[in-house]
Amino acid sequence: MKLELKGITKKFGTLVANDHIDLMVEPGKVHTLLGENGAGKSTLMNVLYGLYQPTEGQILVDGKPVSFGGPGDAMAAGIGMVHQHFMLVPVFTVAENIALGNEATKAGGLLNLDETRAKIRRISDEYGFDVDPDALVEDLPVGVQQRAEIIKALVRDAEVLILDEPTAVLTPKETDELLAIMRQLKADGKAIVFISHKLREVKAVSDIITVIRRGKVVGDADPDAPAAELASLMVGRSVSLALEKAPAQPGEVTFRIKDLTVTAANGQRAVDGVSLQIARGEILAVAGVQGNGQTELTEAILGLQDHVAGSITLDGEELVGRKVKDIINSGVGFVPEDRSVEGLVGAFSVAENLVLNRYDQAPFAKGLAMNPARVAENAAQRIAEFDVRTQSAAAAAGTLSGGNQQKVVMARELSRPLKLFIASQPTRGVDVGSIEFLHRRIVAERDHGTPVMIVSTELDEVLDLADRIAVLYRGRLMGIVPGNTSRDTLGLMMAGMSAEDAETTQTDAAQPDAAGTDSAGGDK
Amino acid sequence: MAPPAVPPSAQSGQLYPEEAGTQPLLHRIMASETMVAVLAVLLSLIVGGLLVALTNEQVAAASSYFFARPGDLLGAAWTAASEAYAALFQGAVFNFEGQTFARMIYPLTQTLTVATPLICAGLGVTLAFRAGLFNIGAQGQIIIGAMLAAWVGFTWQLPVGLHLLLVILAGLAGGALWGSLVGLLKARTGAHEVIVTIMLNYIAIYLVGFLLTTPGFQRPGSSNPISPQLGGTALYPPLFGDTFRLHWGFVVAVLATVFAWWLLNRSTIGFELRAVGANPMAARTAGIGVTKSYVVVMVIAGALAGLAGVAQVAGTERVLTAGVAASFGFDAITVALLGRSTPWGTFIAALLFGAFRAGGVTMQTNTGTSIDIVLVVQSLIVLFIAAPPLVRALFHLPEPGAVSPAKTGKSKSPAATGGAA
Amino acid sequence: MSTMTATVPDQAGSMGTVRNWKTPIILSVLAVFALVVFALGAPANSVTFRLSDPSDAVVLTDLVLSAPVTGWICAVLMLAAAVLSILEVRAGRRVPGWLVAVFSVLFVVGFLTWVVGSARTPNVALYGLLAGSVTLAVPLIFGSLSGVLCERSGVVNIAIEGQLLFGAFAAAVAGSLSGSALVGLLAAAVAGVLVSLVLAVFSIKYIVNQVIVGVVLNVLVSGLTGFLFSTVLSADADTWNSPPRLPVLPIPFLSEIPVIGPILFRQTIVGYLMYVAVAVIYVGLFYTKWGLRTRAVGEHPKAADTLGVQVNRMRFTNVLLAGVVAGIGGSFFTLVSVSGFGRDMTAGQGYIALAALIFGRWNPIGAFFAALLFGFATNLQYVLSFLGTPVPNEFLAMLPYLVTIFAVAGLVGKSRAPAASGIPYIKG
Amino acid sequence: GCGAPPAENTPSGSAAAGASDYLGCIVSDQGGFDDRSFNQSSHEGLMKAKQDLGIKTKEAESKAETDFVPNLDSMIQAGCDLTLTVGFLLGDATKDAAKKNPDSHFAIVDYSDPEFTDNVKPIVYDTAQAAFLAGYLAAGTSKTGKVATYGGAEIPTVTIFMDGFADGVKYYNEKHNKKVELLGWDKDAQNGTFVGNFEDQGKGKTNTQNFINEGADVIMPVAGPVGLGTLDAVTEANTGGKKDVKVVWVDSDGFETAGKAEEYILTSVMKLMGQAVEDVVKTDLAGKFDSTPYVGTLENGGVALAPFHDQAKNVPAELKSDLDTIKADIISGKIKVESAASPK
Ligand SMILES: Nc1ncnc2c1ncn2[C@@H]1O[C@H](COP(=O)(O)OP(=O)(O)OP(=O)(O)O)[C@@H](O)[C@H]1O
Ligand SMILES: Nc1ncnc2c1ncn2[C@@H]1O[C@H](COP(=O)(O)OP(=O)(O)OP(=O)(O)O)[C@@H](O)[C@H]1O
Ligand SMILES: [Mg+2]
Ligand SMILES: [Mg+2]
Repeated sequence: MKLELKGITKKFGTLVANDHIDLMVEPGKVHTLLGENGAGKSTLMNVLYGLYQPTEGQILVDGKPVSFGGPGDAMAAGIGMVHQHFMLVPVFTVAENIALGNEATKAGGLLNLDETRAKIRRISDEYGFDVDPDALVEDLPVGVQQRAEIIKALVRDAEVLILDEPTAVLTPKETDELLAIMRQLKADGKAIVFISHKLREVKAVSDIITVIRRGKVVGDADPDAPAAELASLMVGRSVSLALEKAPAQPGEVTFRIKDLTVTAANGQRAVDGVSLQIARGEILAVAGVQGNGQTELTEAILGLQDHVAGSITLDGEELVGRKVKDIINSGVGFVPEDRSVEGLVGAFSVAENLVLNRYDQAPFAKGLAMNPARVAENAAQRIAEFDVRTQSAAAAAGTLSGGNQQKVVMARELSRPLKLFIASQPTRGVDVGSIEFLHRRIVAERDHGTPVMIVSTELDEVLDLADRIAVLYRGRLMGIVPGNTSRDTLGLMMAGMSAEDAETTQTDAAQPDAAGTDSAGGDK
Repeated sequence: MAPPAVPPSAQSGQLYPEEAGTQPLLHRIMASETMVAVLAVLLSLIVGGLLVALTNEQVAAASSYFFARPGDLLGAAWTAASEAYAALFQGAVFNFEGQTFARMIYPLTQTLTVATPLICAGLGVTLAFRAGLFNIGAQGQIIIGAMLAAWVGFTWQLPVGLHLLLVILAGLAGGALWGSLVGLLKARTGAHEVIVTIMLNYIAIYLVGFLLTTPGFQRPGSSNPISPQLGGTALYPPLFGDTFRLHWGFVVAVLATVFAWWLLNRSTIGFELRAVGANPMAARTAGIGVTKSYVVVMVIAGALAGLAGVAQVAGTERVLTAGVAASFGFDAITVALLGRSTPWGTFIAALLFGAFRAGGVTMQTNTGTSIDIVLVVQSLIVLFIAAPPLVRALFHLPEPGAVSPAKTGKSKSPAATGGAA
Repeated sequence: MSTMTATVPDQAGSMGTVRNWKTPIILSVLAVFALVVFALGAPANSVTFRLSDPSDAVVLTDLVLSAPVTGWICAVLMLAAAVLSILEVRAGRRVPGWLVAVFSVLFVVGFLTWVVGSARTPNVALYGLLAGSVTLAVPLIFGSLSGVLCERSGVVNIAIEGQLLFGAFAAAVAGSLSGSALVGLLAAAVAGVLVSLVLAVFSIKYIVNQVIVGVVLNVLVSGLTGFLFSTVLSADADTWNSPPRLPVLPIPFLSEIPVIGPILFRQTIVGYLMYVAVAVIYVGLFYTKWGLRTRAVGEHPKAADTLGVQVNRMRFTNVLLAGVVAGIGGSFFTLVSVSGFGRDMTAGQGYIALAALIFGRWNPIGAFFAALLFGFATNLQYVLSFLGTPVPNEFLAMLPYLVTIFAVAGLVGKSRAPAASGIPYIKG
Repeated sequence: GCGAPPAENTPSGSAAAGASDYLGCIVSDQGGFDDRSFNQSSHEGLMKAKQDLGIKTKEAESKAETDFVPNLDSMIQAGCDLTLTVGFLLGDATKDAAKKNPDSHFAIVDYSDPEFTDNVKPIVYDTAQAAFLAGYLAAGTSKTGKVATYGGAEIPTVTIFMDGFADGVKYYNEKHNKKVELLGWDKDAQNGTFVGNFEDQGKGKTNTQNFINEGADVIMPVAGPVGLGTLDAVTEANTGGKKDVKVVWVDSDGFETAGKAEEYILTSVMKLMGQAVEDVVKTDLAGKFDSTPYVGTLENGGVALAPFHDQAKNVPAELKSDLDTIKADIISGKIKVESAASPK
């Protein structure tokens, strides 16, 4: 099946997300879309998938113009999509999720899930997915969830498969598996539209690359072109992909975690006997696939977890058992992993968000009374310092773009004297230019003598920032390795191999499945 | 029942202030929120008027010969509706038939009197809303507040000033106690506040019913469930002399509004509870005690409702009965919603409802129009004001700015983000 | 760089603890209470539970229990259950549902025996107590089913009270005018749908906060029916407010089964419809295509949308359907319970239904039993008041409400609503 | 028919024929004028006075206690000659209004207060006397040996019925050496069954079913319209001849006013409020207003037992003559009917 987009324009109010985009997707090819955050990739795909109605333009299937009233029409036309944010109902089983919208029924309108189960098994066998149709989605690791998403498209006989940033949540090994699957699908004659920011993968799997910038197609790129060239095409200027930072000058160790065990809401040990320490002037990066205990680890430090055993000390003082407020006030800066859920109150103004954990302290408050003038003053300074793009300090934080929201959180946490700085996914959803800036701020904080803990699932970021790297797998520490450890070794550790084993076997591809992590503990 | 009932408009600021400036004045007026509010009231009055007309006997009579003399029908309908509303106005704002000036403005003071408990209880509901709690329990909180206040009022003999002060404190404490039960149960066990408040309303009614049959509360020499009258020292003094029922409780209600505004917008407690209401996860991460906030806000909300109870027993009714709360606790919910969960909005909404209530009584006695019509009009107003696009569509008004409806209603509203119940 | 989470929409909900000691604590407290009151404080006499009326076709012998013996047995078993629950939690497991259920039954038996035993006449018609409970629960069950339908599809329904009241009103008026109870029943369903329609249009089309619409609808219906009642219905009650009654349709033989016969098989059409509705909605929700879509739309509307499910249409139809259910429930007031409409005659039952729905964890069967529990507590209060207990009347009257609070706080706690309930779905 | 009376405030239309521009007014309590109870009876009395005497009237229904004072105020503003209020809840409001307006006359049904000024006439009833007769009758006609009563709320105007009823049953037991049992009210403990309001007919029905299940076959609901629920329950129980349950109605003659299930109404304990109200208006119109409380008794006919109507066949002649004797004895004071709630 051949798919053609002609002059697609999509406006949100006054914002032009897609501007006369032309695109041709052919069977047996992997067609990659490349572009920075907010370039309009997902929007284009949502138009193609019938979720959005294009403001202008036409979609042609095998040369015939079609119009999609909704995803139902697109699916009927043979288009399947795996969304950037998974579209799975967490309290449903895999089978229920896959049946949804495409239900087989028995007499009396009763669901016939057996048929769906059979289909799932058939496709699982064909592509080597290992998916239990009767597992609850919320209990599944993200890797498996993603396979369920792919099955969802395949069950509907998709000829064109859209994969919107499918690798963002996968281990390197899982990513490799996915790429293999893509190749197999391609061999079966399916057309694949692939979106990713990870140039390595893009280069590995693409047949065609189209670069989008600010809603417009700026041209095609050769998959064999060097990464730096692709990156500058994306951003429209040359970018330095590496962070320049001086070697660490570790001072005394002020932050210690000893035998930390955190039991999550579902009764599982999310963090299991972790011990580590960070010296002043040093960045420890915690690497691992999402949902391997990083969230619980950082939350336990801040006192957000209820069932914590072991000890966490900062400057010799025990943190376990203390209130969050105490811990914050004792000088712990904390950037949570999901800014819009945990980092910001969307309905609050930017100014209010900038004092979200200091609203009751001088100079912002005296007794019970807050001082709005000081809050506004602080906001003006922080906005200027961190280049937060907002209509005004009084604008609701929820109206800011993701990257700017992130800057607000970082600005809040980095603008007071800290004894420990913890940041999860510090640059998630932030554009390349701002990443540079935020990274420099983090390094500056280190150089100022603060112990820093960075949690990131992005290996690039980990490697850029870390002086030492701790890898978590299923809540356990796989080892702490130097900041210049190879990507492959880290990948193996993230899949559950100890540091020593990983070092020795890093070239061996045939490792046991590493997908079995638990995400339920991580969704806090 | 996930969402806290914070109307999106309560929290978000003006998203597109600059856009207004670029449009012609007339367009701006027609598209403004005030215009929508005015039209919503108008529309509700029209619907209510139609109802009055439709059920009027003269109208029914005239309709039997409609085709012969259609004018009669329309005339009768107009008369029925306009007389009802004239009486409503006369009873709520200004009595142009009054013999003395005092009589002329008497209705307005009545409106303020009725509004007093509505303001206080409405503020309680508003504060709870803002912390993400749907407080249906103002009724029970008023009752318990009134109960304690009345008890202090008729049992103790104390000097002027001190006595009233203690009455007020007792009312605050009673409401706070009843509210805190909700907060504690929610915080400790996660029990849904909607259920708990509904149940506590009933329990409060039976409790006061029981107490009114016991010697401590029952009027001596009477076996009716009614308390002794409160002593003079326990009462709010009249605000404008004995001619009017309006008492200092109204001033207290105004102060309560100022307090609620300050608390919500200028105090650390308000900051905390707004944060908890808008996004409990972020509040927790910022070191704000979410469960503590639930308790705190319910204590304050209950205390405010208790203040409404004080207004009843120490101001308007001067006696405790099982029906002392009338339906103020439930009206308070609508008032808070109409006031968009802001203190001054609640204040104004309470005045409006007070006017309807006060005028409704006059409307009923003067024109025989059932006071229930007031409920209809009130609820329609809230509905229409909550749905500006509907009003605009009905009156062919322009949309404000160039904002598409999809964006204005985008799920970044607190109702969507702060949805942990 | 770009977003990496698989954003699960229920994230905001889970703040729970690992070992939940709440249930064991509550069970232990109640068990000790039972020991002190039901066992140690048991009256010395025996208690008679009558299982059938002397005029019934099948007459069962009375159940005579010794109050102390029963009290002791119940208390000891409850203590055992409490200990078991402690062990379970200590082992890191949840307290199993059956244990709580068994415990509750024991508590009720112990309580009944104690309270009836302490009464002036320690003798009660158990069959009547149960049958009355069901009768009291009927409108609650319909109301909470209406809530289930709405909330499962993502629309909060506070307007149950309004639906019930308008249903009752319409049934009375239409029944009176037509002289047919069935027409009344039909009209009630239509009335329920009308209320639903306003709820749906305002909350789905105009995206007005669903709680606001619900609360206001209740006021609106109360005002409207009250207004019409005083202007039209009372003026000429014979024409407007004397509906015929729905006849009781006993099923031969089955209705003669003692105790459960009258409950299950001696009902009006509304009573039978109630059982049908519970079953159909349960099966529908969990075993049909419609149910799968409904639940998906209530949990993760966007996901459903990407699979071609028309989210808002689904919600719209569900809300309307809920109107049918609640409307029929409303007809119970005027066509079955009593003959004629009275101002605000639903008297807050819609809110109790809301509570039952939450207590029943958004599950039709759960809601059914929650409503029954409420009906039972209410009827027990009536029965106790004339058996002559020393407890003041007002405290007995609090019983159903106290039971509900205890149940919600102790045994249910933080229940999880459908994740998208209350959140409007706006397409991009 | 009293919900929406023709508007009386358009004096331009030719006023009804009548010598007087005397204005008689009435304020209800929350029950409203369609409560099938004392508001309604009082209202009917005033309407009767309007018809018979040609006076003008004005009325105000209260929806909540907060409406009492405004309603009374609007009556005073309207220049009412006599304002009638209904129920104890209006007691304080009436007392204050009377104090402030010494030139207007007031009357209040079912409440009396020593602090009333002498422009207030209380209209009260010693209902226990008539209820005594009903209790005796109920005990005498019960086949199961169990009779029952329940109330709307635990207030004196309700419990006085129940007290009298209880005494009547007791008197029957003493006289005939029987053990007829009364469910729902324990006079000594002053404790019994109440539905908690005067609106919820469903509760009345369920309660009645419970009584029937316990074997009661004569039931007296003292709960205004809630009693209609009792009629429904009794109709259901009696249908098919399974049971033979009867009802004792209260306030008015239920056979005439209840509008259904008349055949099961054994009798009614009547408070003839309409008559009393009309009489008060009449005396006031004649300029002979006095503030001595009117106390309805068996003697002055203010309270009475209604005729048996359809049930007459079920009341043995002996019982009828007993009732006559007892009535005479109560009037003569030979039998003392005492209730804590009796007007003093
Ligand atoms: N529903 C919407 N309403 C308004 N604006 C939107 C909406 N969806 C997307 N946009 C805006 O359109 C632009 C393109 O967004 P889109 O999600 O397509 O970007 P993207 O290229 O997929 O970025 P990323 O790499 O971050 O996924 C952004 O500026 C975004 O804010
Ligand atoms: N609900 C909204 N109301 C007003 N403006 C909005 C809303 N949502 C998004 N915007 C605007 O749309 C633009 C893009 O937002 P979005 O979050 O998609 O940014 P983005 O392109 O992903 O940015 P970044 O690259 O920084 O992550 C921003 O300018 C933002 O202010
Ligand atoms: Mg983005
Ligand atoms: Mg995207």
